[in-house]
Amino acid sequence: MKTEYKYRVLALFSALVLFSIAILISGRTVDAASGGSITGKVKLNGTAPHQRGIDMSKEPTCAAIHKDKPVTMENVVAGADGGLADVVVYISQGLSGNEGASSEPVSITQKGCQYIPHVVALDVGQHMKVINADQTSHNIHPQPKNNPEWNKSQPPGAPPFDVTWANEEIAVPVKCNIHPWMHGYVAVVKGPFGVSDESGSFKLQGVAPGSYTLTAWQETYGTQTQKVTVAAGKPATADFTFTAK
Amino acid sequence: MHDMSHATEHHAHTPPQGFIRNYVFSLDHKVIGKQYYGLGLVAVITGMVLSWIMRIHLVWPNFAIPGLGLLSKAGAPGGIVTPEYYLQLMTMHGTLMVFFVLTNVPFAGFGNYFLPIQIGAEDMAFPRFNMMSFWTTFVAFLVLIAAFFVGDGPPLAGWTSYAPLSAVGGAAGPGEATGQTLWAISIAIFCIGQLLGSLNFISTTLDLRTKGMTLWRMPLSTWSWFITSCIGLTAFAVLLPACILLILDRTAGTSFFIPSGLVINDKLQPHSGGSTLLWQHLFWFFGHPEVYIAIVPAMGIVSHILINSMRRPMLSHRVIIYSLLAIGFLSYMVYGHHMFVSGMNPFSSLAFSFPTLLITIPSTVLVLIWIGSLYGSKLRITTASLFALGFISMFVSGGVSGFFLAQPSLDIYLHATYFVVGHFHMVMGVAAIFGMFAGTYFWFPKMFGRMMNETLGRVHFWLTFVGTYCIFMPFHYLGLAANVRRYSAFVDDYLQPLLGVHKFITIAALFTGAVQLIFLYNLIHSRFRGALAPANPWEATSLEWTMPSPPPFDNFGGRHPVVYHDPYQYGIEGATNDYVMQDSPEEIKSVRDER
Amino acid sequence: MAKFLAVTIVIIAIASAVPILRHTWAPPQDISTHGPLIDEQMSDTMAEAGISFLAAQIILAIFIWMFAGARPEGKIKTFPGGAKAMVIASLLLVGTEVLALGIFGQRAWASVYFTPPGPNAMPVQVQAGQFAFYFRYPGADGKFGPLHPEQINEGNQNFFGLDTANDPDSKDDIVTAELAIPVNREIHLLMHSKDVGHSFYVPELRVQQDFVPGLDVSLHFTATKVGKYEIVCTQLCGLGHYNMKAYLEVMSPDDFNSWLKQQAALQ
Amino acid sequence: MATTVPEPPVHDLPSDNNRFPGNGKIGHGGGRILRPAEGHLRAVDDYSPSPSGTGIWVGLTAITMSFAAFTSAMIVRKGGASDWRHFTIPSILYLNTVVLLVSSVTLEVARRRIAAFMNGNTPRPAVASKWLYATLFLGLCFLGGQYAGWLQLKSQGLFLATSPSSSFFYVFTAVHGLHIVGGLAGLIYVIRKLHRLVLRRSTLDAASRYWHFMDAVWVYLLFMLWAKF
Repeated sequence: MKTEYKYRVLALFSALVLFSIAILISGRTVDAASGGSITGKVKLNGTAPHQRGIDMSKEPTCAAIHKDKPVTMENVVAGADGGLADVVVYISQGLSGNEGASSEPVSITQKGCQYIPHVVALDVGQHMKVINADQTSHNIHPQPKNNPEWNKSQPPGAPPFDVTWANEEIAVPVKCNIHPWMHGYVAVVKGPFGVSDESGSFKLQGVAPGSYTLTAWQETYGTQTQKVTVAAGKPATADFTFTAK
Repeated sequence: MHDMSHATEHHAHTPPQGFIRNYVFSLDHKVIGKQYYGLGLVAVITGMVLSWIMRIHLVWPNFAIPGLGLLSKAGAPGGIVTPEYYLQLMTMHGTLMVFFVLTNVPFAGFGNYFLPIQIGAEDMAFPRFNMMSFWTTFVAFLVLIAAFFVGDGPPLAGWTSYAPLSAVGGAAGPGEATGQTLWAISIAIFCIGQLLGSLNFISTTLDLRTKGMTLWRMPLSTWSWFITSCIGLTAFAVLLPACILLILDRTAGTSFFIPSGLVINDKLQPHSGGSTLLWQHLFWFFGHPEVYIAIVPAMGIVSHILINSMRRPMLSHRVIIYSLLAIGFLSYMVYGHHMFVSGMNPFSSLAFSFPTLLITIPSTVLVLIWIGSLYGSKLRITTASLFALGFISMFVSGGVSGFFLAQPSLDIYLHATYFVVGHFHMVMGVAAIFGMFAGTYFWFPKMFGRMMNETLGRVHFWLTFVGTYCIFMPFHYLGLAANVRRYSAFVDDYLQPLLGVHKFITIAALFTGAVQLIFLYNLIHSRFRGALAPANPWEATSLEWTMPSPPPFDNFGGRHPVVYHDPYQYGIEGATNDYVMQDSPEEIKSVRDER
Repeated sequence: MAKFLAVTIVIIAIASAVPILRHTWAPPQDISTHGPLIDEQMSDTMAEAGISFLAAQIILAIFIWMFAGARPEGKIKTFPGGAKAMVIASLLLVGTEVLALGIFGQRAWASVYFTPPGPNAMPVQVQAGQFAFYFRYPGADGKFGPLHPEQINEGNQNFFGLDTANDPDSKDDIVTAELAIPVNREIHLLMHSKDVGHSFYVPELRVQQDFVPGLDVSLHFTATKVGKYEIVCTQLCGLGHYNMKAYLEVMSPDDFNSWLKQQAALQ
Repeated sequence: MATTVPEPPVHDLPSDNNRFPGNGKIGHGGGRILRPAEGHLRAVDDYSPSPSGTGIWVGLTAITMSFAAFTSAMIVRKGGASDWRHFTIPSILYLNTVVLLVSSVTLEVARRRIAAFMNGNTPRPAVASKWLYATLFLGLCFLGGQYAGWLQLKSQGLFLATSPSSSFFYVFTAVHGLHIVGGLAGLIYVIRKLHRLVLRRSTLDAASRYWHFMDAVWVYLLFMLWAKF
């Protein structure tokens, strides 16, 4: 009897220790595990508007990279099956407000005188690495409304630098004055977010159970919202369709 | 204005007591002169270090400059200069050099110290204005330097600060926010200081000359300071309003220089109707005379020293003065040659081209008289005279390139290339600095009572003379090959073959800059350890050499010297010495000045 | 010491002149119709300035060599003619030189600025902005559509602020990032700046003209040689100034026409 | 460094003689007035005059240049753009102009009285200071009036940045006002010196020249703002 009691206490204690360690280590992953995710597809109804070609002759090193495949604008990037890329999907209402920023940095790379990716989404306070992979100087010039504006050069070969954003803003236009065609967005959101890929698919992870308003933002077509309810441990789905003007 | 009548009231004949009154807020023109010189020295060292950073960046763009990253994290991350920081350093280099070195040292520095002495006065006409003039300039300097430490760093628009780049504010990119505002404020303050200074110089020259000191009997250095102050009075009086309007455009939303319909970063600017050429006109109305503010005192100083070294007066004292006057007068009529391709009426370009070519005549007269006077002289070689001769050589080299730039048709090709950079660095930068060096080696014994080391001085001269030619001659070649100035990197295909020349220039610049340490050492060492200087070490004639070295507080000990002769009575036949001092009542046979 | 200085000055003077005489760093070959006048003016000026430069430096050196050092027995001599000779010499030498350069030089200037573009000149609009040039061809209708600065949007490649939806003249306008021109045809360049001051400089064309914000400036020239050249900005315009450039392609008329068609398709 | 002991100052005219009424030697004639420099091309033979006489002209030259720059900027700006909107000058400015002109008259009265006293023609300068106070008062009235003019303009919705004409209006009046403040400081200085009986003629002359000049500048500026050319 006595030994049995001893073992039970030990087992309980070990379980407690393990549990606290798990909490300490994984932080919000516990939340995510208990929460669910939202997946879906963004589609474009109709044909995408004509995307003008970009003439990079001013910057021969960049022009050489795109010699075989001419570059066009990326204001509306539609996939073959009508999927719409570069749409930021985020939760605009219903968050508890306790969501911490991910510690994983996102990055924006200047390559071939384009921003890769064209649209970057990240959390308030999340780190963003700015990388110059080109053989030329770029200046990164975001023009936010809710965050401080800055404008910084990055010579070729300079190390990446790190940026964070203090306030939510969807979305901050980013440009390079040296290469005026360069154009991208940084969407600063709070809580889980997803960006659609070429096929239009997106996924928001770590959404705690509850009902939310989901917003999809596209740089040309603006925003769409819909309500979605996430049950514990079960992925919710939400699809968006933008209509070409 | 209410201070004017203080002139004589404050002429106590005992020096003021206490460190602050003696050395900081001193009313003594000699202390103020040294203060200007010291400020110029700080500015020139800063400016030179900036030029090193720029030169290094141009040829080794990936070289991390130690410590620079600490000064500006954004501008030079890890010590690597960004394009905007290059332009910011360039702007600061230009502003520091033009305003705080070329204006301060030969004119305000030496002028303050020696103008009253050379005309036999106890002090300047308005000693309080004089003190205010220096301290305003000092505040202007602090405001400008503060730009290094504000938000997005120092101004970027160049020392000419062309609107609208300089006027639209932070929207135009880094370096156009607080830094540029500080620039405009600093220059406005600087103008006030220079106006007070010029007022003083003119009044002093006209009113405080001692008995017998007619205008024609003033030494050439005094003449040059006097003419410079006349130029400065009118030039800075125009730059000041321009800066006020620029500050208002930047801070109060007015549109003096900002036209309508400007779109910056896809945003339509809220300004309307301003004229960008208006800034250029106002600026260059000041800007070109400013060139002569830098060079005329150097011409005067060099003439003064050369005469002493040649042991004979110039071929003509008066022709030199007339030439200086002509240069001063014409300097206002030529400013448009900076704007040949600016979109100004092409007829105006021709109208400005003619006086520009005309101004070469008095300049040539000066050069010919300097060289012609060497003929048959008994040239004594000292460090001071070496620099004076070097000045002539530099002035000729920098001057002939003026022939090209004075012609609108050639300016189409050469405008804004390194040819221009070479031209003005030689004729206004290096030549004026050679004037300063000559003045320093010549007058140091008088100012500090100790001799400078001649050997070090000569080493300094040789290395500097050859070094500056190595830097600035190739600039002209670059310009001929259409190398555009104010580029932080040379990415254009046609510029690639020129990179070697740039490397050569950078190495020469680093070398020549390092050579200046010899001068600095000589200056500091001689100040404390140099041999004691006699009253008249160079056997010179003008009034500054009639007093002990250094001069007592009230210059002539309360006595008013009486002047009997023209300033340069050298080579007197039959005299025990070959010279007669200005205040010597000795009757002399010949006045060698041909007039 | 003095002799050493004299020798140094002579060496520097000659060394400075050598690259000029050898044309080590010379202007690139001219490709314009007005350029020869400028080049001629340049070489005339170079000759006169060069002679003045060498003469002054060498005479300076000779006098330093000759007269340095105390000559206790010697008397002070005066240059024959004295100051009067100097003044007359400079008036004559420089005056005539200056007048000659001034008067003859105006021909080159006049050919650029005082002659209006011919009636057949091809109009091309160029807009300078931080930090690129963009060019606009009027298209088939020969008319430029109006500009709407408030509609400028570089993200949409609407660099000029054209309203192609509402302005019929703008519909066929062709906007390009490089300047292609037919050879031996006069070009009438209509220049304006979008933001701050810029400049249009093509060394080979012997053309340089500032853009004046708020003003429309025009320029005309004829290129005579097929090839690819660089257009660079020479007026400090901000951080990207050094990289503000575009290419000028001078083409045969046929090549130009097909290039224009190709560009029209890309709009 | 051995400094020589300065010799006692030997002025041909003791500097006290330049002041008035000094030690009570009223009516001592010529020595009290500053002698003009004897032609600028000749040497000053006896002693150096107080340079305020020259200084004020030199200063006025610089001020002239500044205002010339301001007004030519206005002409260029006016001619170069289509956005020039002419506005009616606030009526109080005309009143201010009269006030300023009258102040010149009062100052001139004061100056002549003091000059007459210095020449020994009148026994006491006491009344003169009243005229100086009147000038000071009128000067302050002018500044107040200018401020009222600004308020008037403001109530019409014309601010510094509203239109180029209002920009120039505010700049001109502000810069001129600052110069008037300088003039007032000069007047106060003159009054103080007068009370301490150490006023020098040249100081008074300089102050009054400056004041009259500012009058003229104001009339010129007003004309430039008023004219529709």
